[in-house]
Amino acid sequence: MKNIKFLLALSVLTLTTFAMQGTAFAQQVNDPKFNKMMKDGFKADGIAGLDRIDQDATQKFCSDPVFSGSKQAEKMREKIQKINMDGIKQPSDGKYIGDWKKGEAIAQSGRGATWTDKADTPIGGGCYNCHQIDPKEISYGNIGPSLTGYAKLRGYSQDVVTYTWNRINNSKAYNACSNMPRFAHFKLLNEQQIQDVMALLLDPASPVNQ
Amino acid sequence: MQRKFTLGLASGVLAALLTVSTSVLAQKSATDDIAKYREMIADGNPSELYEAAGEDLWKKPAGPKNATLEKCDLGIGPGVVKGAAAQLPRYFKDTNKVQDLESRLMTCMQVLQGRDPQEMIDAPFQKGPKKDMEAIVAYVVTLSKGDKIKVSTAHPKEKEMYELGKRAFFYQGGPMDFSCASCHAEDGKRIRLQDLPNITTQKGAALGWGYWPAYRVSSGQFWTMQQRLNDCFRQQRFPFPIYGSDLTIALSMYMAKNANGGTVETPGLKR
Amino acid sequence: MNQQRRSLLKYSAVFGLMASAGLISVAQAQEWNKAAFEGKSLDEVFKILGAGTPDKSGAITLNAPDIAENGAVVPVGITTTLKAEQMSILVEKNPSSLAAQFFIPAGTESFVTTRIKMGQTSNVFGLVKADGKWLMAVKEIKVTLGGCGG
Amino acid sequence: MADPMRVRAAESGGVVDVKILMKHDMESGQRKDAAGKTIPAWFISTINVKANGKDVLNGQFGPAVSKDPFLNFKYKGAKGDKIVVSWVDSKGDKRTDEATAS
Repeated sequence: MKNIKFLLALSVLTLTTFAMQGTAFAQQVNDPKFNKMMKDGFKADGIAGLDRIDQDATQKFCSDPVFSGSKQAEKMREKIQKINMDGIKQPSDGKYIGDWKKGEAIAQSGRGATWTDKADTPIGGGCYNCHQIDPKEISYGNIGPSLTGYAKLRGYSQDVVTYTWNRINNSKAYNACSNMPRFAHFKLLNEQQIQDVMALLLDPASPVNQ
Repeated sequence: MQRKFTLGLASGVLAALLTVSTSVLAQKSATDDIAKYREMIADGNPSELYEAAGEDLWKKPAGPKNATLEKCDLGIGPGVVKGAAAQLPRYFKDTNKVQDLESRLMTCMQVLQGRDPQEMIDAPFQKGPKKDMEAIVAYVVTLSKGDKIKVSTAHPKEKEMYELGKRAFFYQGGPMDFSCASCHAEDGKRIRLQDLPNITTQKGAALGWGYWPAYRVSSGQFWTMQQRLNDCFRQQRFPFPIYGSDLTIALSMYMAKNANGGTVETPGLKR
Repeated sequence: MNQQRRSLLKYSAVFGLMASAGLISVAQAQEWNKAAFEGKSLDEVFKILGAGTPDKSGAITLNAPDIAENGAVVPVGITTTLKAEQMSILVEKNPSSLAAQFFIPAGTESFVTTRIKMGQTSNVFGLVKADGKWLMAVKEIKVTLGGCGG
Repeated sequence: MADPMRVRAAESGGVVDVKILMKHDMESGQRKDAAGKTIPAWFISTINVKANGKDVLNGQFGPAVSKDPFLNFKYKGAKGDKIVVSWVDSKGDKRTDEATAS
């Protein structure tokens, strides 16, 4: 959760910018009643501490979809995307592609990081919650786009590889209010796990590309 | 580089569209099959087992005052249960608060029976005093089945609660950046094979609010709205929402008001 | 001699008496078929029930969904145009195959529906004994992962 | 003591349609508790249904029958039939409930 604190500090910075821009926020005006309701509404349980409701700049911005999607918020969107892009690290060992079979297992699991989980419970990618991936899996969600045939359709170029790496690491680098979790930023998946998920999408042998 | 990449992607788009159309067909039949499954289990909703127990608990003297809940005012007069749940949450003069069904029942248990609400708040779901609460909720909501959802925001406190709930609905947090809106603010979305009602619309809100509380087949438990919200927050990776807190009531107010005009189908039967 | 066997015999005698006195029903006297319910495979259960190798029959219908949204509750019904004496539901890939067994007295229709648990996608069998013959119907039911925590 | 069942019986054309919901955990013996210990199996094992004192169905359940079991069957009968449903579980707990065919 160190990251949250770091981004919190950032959010103070950006908030100042907000104020200077003088934009009207439909919902994001500071409302002591709302703040109190949120503060009194939760209690810490296990690994789910109260710091989880402290918002970073991205979360704060995206909690007002009317504003964040508006024309006047364009600059702010770009700024949020840049903050997120700047935090992305390329693989330390230079390896982008891991084991697609392990990637499939990560994509299947939607577990981890809840107050009923332990700190060492492996966190799943939960990819099938929102995406179609291996065409054999019929139980898939549609909040995100279908990823079936991912590399077959897009190719295996380094551009595609880097873009995919970045997107899994921190989707908000491309779309400030993407619904996709920031897997590396919040340490939901480690580097090796992300390499495995990459393989599921980009290994020619993966069922995704058959 | 960004631009070149976009161009590169475009060539794949047409091919992608083609695959999508075939997979949509497969998906359609899967959702049809799921609909058939739901239809098959709809007959024989185990919620009935809870309703019967709840009716007994409503009429049975309990607590330090050894009184029943039969004089409990759920908003349309002391002792009137029929139709009451369809109009909740609402503002109550005696507590000067907007209350949902469960927080109101806690007030009745405290005032009429002398029970300590904190015990209810602290109890885990499905156990001890909460088990009684769940049965009573099943009994109360069944007596609004078929009624039109009719929630008022005429009182300033009701209006305020609605606005607070709306803001909470869009509030992102936690290590996955989720808010209620991440899953429930667009039409036609699913997680895995589960349809996600768009709660920002009347139709979607009625599908969500109108079918909870419900018996959940995956856990084999009857879930009240408070437990439904609790598990949403768990999956959102938020901290634990406090039972009966204003936060939970505000969210219920937002959903219920949006659902106005829909039909109460509770107790529902859910995955 | 085998102590367990002796006491079992004694129990049967008591149950037999109670049954003839109308105190308990035939099925209750016919104690719960432990061996059959603990049978690990279809063949094992068929053998214990004395069903041999049942033939598939078009006269039996298995009413069940193609996909179950949750393996914890899978509705399964058996109907047959034959005059059934017994109807059983078996799940090939469950840890124990036999899920439920019904004895159908004269005057009761050859129709029963219940709900079962399935650990995974599997063939489900409706086994019927009619006119002393064992027949069956089979259907694959897909069990899907549901919800965001799956 | 075990919780009551819900028994519904509706006659139509000389056939009584009986629907039964039983309150029971039907513990499969496959589940583990939070500490990782297997929760022992505990389930309704036999069920008997009588109409006016005569058997209309006998059933045996294994632990693979769902929690809060549901049962639906039909027999030749009439309005006013007195239906008595009894179950016994694997620990010897029992429950009997009645309904009248309508």
